[in-house]
Amino acid sequence: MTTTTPAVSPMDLDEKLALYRTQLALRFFEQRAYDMFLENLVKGTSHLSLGQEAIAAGVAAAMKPTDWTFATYRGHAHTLARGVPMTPVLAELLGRSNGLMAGKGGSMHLTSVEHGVMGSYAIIGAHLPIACGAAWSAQFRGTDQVAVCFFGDGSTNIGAFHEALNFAAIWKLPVVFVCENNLWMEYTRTTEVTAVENPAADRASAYGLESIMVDGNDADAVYEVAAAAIARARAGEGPSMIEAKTYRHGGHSRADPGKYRPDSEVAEWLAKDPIPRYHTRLLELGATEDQLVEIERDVVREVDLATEEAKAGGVPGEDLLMKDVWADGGSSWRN
Amino acid sequence: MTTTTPAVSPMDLDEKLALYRTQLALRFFEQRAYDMFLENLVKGTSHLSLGQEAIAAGVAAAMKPTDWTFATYRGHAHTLARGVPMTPVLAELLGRSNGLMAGKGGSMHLTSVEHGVMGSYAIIGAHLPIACGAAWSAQFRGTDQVAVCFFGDGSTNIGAFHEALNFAAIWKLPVVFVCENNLWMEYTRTTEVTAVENPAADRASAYGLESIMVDGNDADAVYEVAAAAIARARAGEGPSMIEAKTYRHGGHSRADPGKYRPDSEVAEWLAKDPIPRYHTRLLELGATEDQLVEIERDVVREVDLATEEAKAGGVPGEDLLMKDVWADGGSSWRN
Amino acid sequence: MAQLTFREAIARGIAQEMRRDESVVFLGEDIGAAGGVFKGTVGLLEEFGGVRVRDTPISEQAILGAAMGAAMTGLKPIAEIMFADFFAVCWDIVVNEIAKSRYMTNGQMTFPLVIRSGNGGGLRFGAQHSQSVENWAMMVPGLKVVVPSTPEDVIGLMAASIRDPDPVIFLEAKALYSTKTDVPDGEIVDTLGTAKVLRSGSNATLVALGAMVPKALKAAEELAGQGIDCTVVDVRSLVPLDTQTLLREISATGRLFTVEENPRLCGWGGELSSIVSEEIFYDLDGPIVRITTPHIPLPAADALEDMAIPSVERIVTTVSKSMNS
Amino acid sequence: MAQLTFREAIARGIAQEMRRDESVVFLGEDIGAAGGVFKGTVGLLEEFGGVRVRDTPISEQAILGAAMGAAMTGLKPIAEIMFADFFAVCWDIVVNEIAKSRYMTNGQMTFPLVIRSGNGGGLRFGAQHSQSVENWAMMVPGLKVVVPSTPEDVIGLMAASIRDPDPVIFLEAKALYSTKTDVPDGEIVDTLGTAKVLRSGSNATLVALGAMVPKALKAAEELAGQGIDCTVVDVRSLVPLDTQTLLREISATGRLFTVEENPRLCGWGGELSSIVSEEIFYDLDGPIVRITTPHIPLPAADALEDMAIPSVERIVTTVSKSMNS
Ligand SMILES: Cc1ncc(C[n+]2csc(CCOP(=O)(O)OP(=O)(O)O)c2C)c(N)n1
Ligand SMILES: Cc1ncc(C[n+]2csc(CCOP(=O)(O)OP(=O)(O)O)c2C)c(N)n1
Ligand SMILES: [Mg+2]
Ligand SMILES: [Mg+2]
Repeated sequence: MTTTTPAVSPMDLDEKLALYRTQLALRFFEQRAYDMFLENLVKGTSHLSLGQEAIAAGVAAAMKPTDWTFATYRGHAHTLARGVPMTPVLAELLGRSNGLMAGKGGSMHLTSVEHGVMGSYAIIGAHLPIACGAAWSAQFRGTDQVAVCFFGDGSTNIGAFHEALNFAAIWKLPVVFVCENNLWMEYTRTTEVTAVENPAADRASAYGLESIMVDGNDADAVYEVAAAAIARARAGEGPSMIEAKTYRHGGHSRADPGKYRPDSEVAEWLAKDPIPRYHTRLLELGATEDQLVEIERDVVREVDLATEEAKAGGVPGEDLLMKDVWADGGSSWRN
Repeated sequence: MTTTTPAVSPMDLDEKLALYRTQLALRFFEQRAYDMFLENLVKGTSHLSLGQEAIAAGVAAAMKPTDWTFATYRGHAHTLARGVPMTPVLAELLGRSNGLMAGKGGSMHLTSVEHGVMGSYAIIGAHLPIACGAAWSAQFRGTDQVAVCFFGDGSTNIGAFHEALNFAAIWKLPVVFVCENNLWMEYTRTTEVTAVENPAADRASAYGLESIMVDGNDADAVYEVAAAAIARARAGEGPSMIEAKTYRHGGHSRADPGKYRPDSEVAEWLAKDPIPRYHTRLLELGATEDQLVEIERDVVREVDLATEEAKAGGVPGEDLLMKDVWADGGSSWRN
Repeated sequence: MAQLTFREAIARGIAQEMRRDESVVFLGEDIGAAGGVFKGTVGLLEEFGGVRVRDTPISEQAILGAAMGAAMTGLKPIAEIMFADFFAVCWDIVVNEIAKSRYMTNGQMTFPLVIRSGNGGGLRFGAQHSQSVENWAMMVPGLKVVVPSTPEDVIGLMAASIRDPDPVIFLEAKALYSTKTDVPDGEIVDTLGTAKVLRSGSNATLVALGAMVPKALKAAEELAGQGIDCTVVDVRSLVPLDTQTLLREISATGRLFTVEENPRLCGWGGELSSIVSEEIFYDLDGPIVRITTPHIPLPAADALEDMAIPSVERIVTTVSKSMNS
Repeated sequence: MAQLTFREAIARGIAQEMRRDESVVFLGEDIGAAGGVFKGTVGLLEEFGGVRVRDTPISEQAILGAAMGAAMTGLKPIAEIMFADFFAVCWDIVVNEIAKSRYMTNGQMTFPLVIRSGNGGGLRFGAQHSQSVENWAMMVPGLKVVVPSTPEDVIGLMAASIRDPDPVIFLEAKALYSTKTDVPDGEIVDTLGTAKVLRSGSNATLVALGAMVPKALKAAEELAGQGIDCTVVDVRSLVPLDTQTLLREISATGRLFTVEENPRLCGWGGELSSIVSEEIFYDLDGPIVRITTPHIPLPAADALEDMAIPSVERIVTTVSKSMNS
């Protein structure tokens, strides 16, 4: 396990408080989304990142507003962490016309170009090469933008992973790949179907990359490796691949109780929950209980408000159905 | 560069003479095929292995008749090396009804199930997972068959390569992957678009495999690493990946003069031509000039005969056109 | 007789054939211990063990490549592609390798394999997990394409597909997984390439597939109330296509309406329409009308998805409008 | 005016647009120094340099993923997929990602990109390098599909495709690469979604695409000799489909014959047939007949390939037989 020395200055307490707030926001938002699923308000499927918040939050903290995020179907956290407001995200899960994509994308495809969230992709592996394309465009146009691409441990065995990593390396693209290794695919343990122990890090050398592993339940540690990798990318030094070890507290998707996992494993990881851990650290660093309670209250208020606003959204109609297949705004395939 | 100690006994002189004969047969056959292309008798495309014969010949010598070969569009050599007679192969290139597949496959798809040649595949990468499937079947049925899968250096950057290697490793399949690194894709140098120097060997560790490199212009060396890898596969010890360095004397396909390659590089590799080299070695080992000349004459006779027989083949007719889309022998899509 | 859901019928069909034939093996993602993401394969690992029922990595090309290589060397693999949309990541193995290799080798190889997959919409999964891809497969010479619409058909057509020596794409309408009907006990084996006439009428013929079949039946009932008497045919198998039954039933009424879940362009209904207007043109009494999902990606929101996929109401309105014009 | 081959027209069309718009970039395998395996891109690297014209590894998913990511962030990429058969290895990026993302994001993203590819048979390349895949693309909502049949159309439609804000699949018939015609000097820009009436007749309308267009024209000449006077329409663009022109021309003669290089099932001709028999049924005077490659993989041998792909002779025989029956 190699870790690189970050070329970045560490966060000050205010920044860390903000990072705490982000993690809490992701947590509370998804807990609410889960409750609303139980009330049958969230339709279709959804995939929660409960337990994995430190990664989305830590990486986002290291990004500039002009940088790009490429997320997966498990993308609520990555979307919110970039500053996308809660209301349209929640409304999208409810299938309302005030949703982030007016209900047309759903939970698995959250996108907010305005915030640099360049899509959430639900076919394993596809967005890795797509992130390369955005990075190529930044390189070509000479901007300093960096593309950050999140994916899971199980996604390292699909062909597109391999093509994208090689491609990014040879073109020295400003892209940072972040593997969130939560040990499980859907219901299968990734090590059971993967030839190496660390599915991303142990393969970095196949692309001439350094092997970078980080504790994905420590937002500061994530921030540091991400900031270093992003700085390298911005400086024209090419791609990095980070493997962040973590765990999802719940099942794979909304309907999955996750019972295939040993109780002891779940317990072990619940004990490593990134949020209480960060809470403790902040107190050690001199934050006050009051400060933290206030943040918590503030987040709850935000989630409550989003809930109300999302629920108030209308049902999308036929105008939306037939809109925006094409750039002319319409859907006609004929002249 | 790691080479493994072969668990196999070295070849005696007779076996080496046979290996020489195979290399010569591949060489003369393809030279004839090229002549016939110039005469406009070979239609469509074809891809010659001139200069690479030591690999096909050396690996085939290490295989049992019941083992399986999976080849590429550059598969004349691999097909003939398994004992498929020249006439049907040449007739296939001519598009005649006495062709190996009655003209329906062509140069890029040589197949002779009877000889364990389980197809030649013209879409880069596809046959790697397919070879895994044959190996799985051998494992499942408890036979000792091994699947050997050839591919080029440029083919290591496609997704299917990655999926197949991981799959073979986790299921411990009896499959041997042989990368013929002839330095070039079609007209692009592989190292220019590949993140590592040795496109197969440097990636072996990503699949928990040993890195094996061999001089692909030395049939004995190829034989030895192949025999060792095949023995491991047969013993249930799982897959191997061999990278054999070599060079194609001609262009990528029949119409390509290969002018993009520096003269010095071509000259360097012509000097390493596996056939004169093996010729010298045999003399050193006590073979006589007469023996070698006789082998050469014999091969020429075989090629001449195949030429006559292939040319004598008929033009395939509509019965063949509409045959064998389905297992019932027909092509009807309707009842 | 037992009540069986569509999803339970999958496992029963596979189990029936795995019991019968040792060379039938099954591979895919999360099909073993988890019993499949749609719970269509529950109990198979337990009964047949981890050697015959094998979980794979997320490597669809490897899954289908393995199935193909195994099929050409004597096994009869069943491979699962979890959602039919994912065919796109392994399409080469399907269309360029599996479909063509028998022909290219002049019959030297045979590919007795089944690729089963959850197909189509209705579950609000959005554009990448809801599309209906039957026509992707129908378009490719060398593939058989089977789409059952009832639990009993699932078993019988699954058995027929597994026993068939050719590669079969077996598409399971996700919208039907929870439907439940009585299914006879004992072995069920059906025949590929046979359409089923589910209802006989004299005014128009509705031809439907998969999840559209129950909707077409319901629509026919409503149309009967309006005095429009419809034949309903369940295609069941796109390749081989039972043109005998289809042309006979269409000739008989003189009017054809197709009900297709797929987006419009190049759907099976277009193919059927072209066969009809080539072969029984003079039997037609009026336009051939296709009722399809519009030519758009499927939206995720429940309200939008319901508007997109043909509904009973849309079928009724379209047919009655066209019959009365 | 200059004589130009189809393959030269490719490079001229691309160069015309790269000169005009700095954001047009071009990537693919062997497109740079080698000038493309079909020599369709000769001179582009020299003129535009290695930053805008870039050779890639054999990684089709990476090629199209890169094109997509670049398009969504402001570039206008042209990507080459060397042979259209290879779409199968990167089909997910095309159908699930590029085609759907604008819709799924409710219009937040735009994908001004062109994927060009050598399509179809005639060169004896065998089943994995010869298929005609226009219908694979036509079937997918969100893709435009363009198939030129002359050097001039190559330039004009290439320009229109590059300027179009939507993703365009641009299919170049390999069989036409060597054809040569006069082409006007100066900028040529055509319009997507416009079919061309190449010949006006009164008895029947032949509708053809790509490499089938010159064959349909030749056949029409021969048929004229037999007293059958045919209209010939070059579709040119499958999506958008110029149904105005097509329906008008088919109505006018009352008879439709499609000439399709693709294997039969679910071809564009089936779609067109279904549109015709839905919308102008009462204008038809007889069966709609489709002339296609049989529903088989393409064989390699010259004799077999010539039998498989529609020939002038087969077009003539089919039309005259049907018109005289
Ligand atoms: C190509 C493809 N195959 C299969 C799936 C179904 N699928 C969705 S998520 C998932 C597991 C992914 O595991 P991992 O990459 O570890 O991500 P995680 O869900 O743990 O975040 C699978 C198999 C898919 N979406 N795409
Ligand atoms: C998926 C796919 N992409 C591109 C091609 C076109 N192509 C055929 S051979 C070749 C070069 C292959 O290079 P390498 O793997 O080194 O094999 P070699 O030809 O040198 O034996 C390419 C790009 C193809 N057949 N399939
Ligand atoms: Mg995971
Ligand atoms: Mg090579």
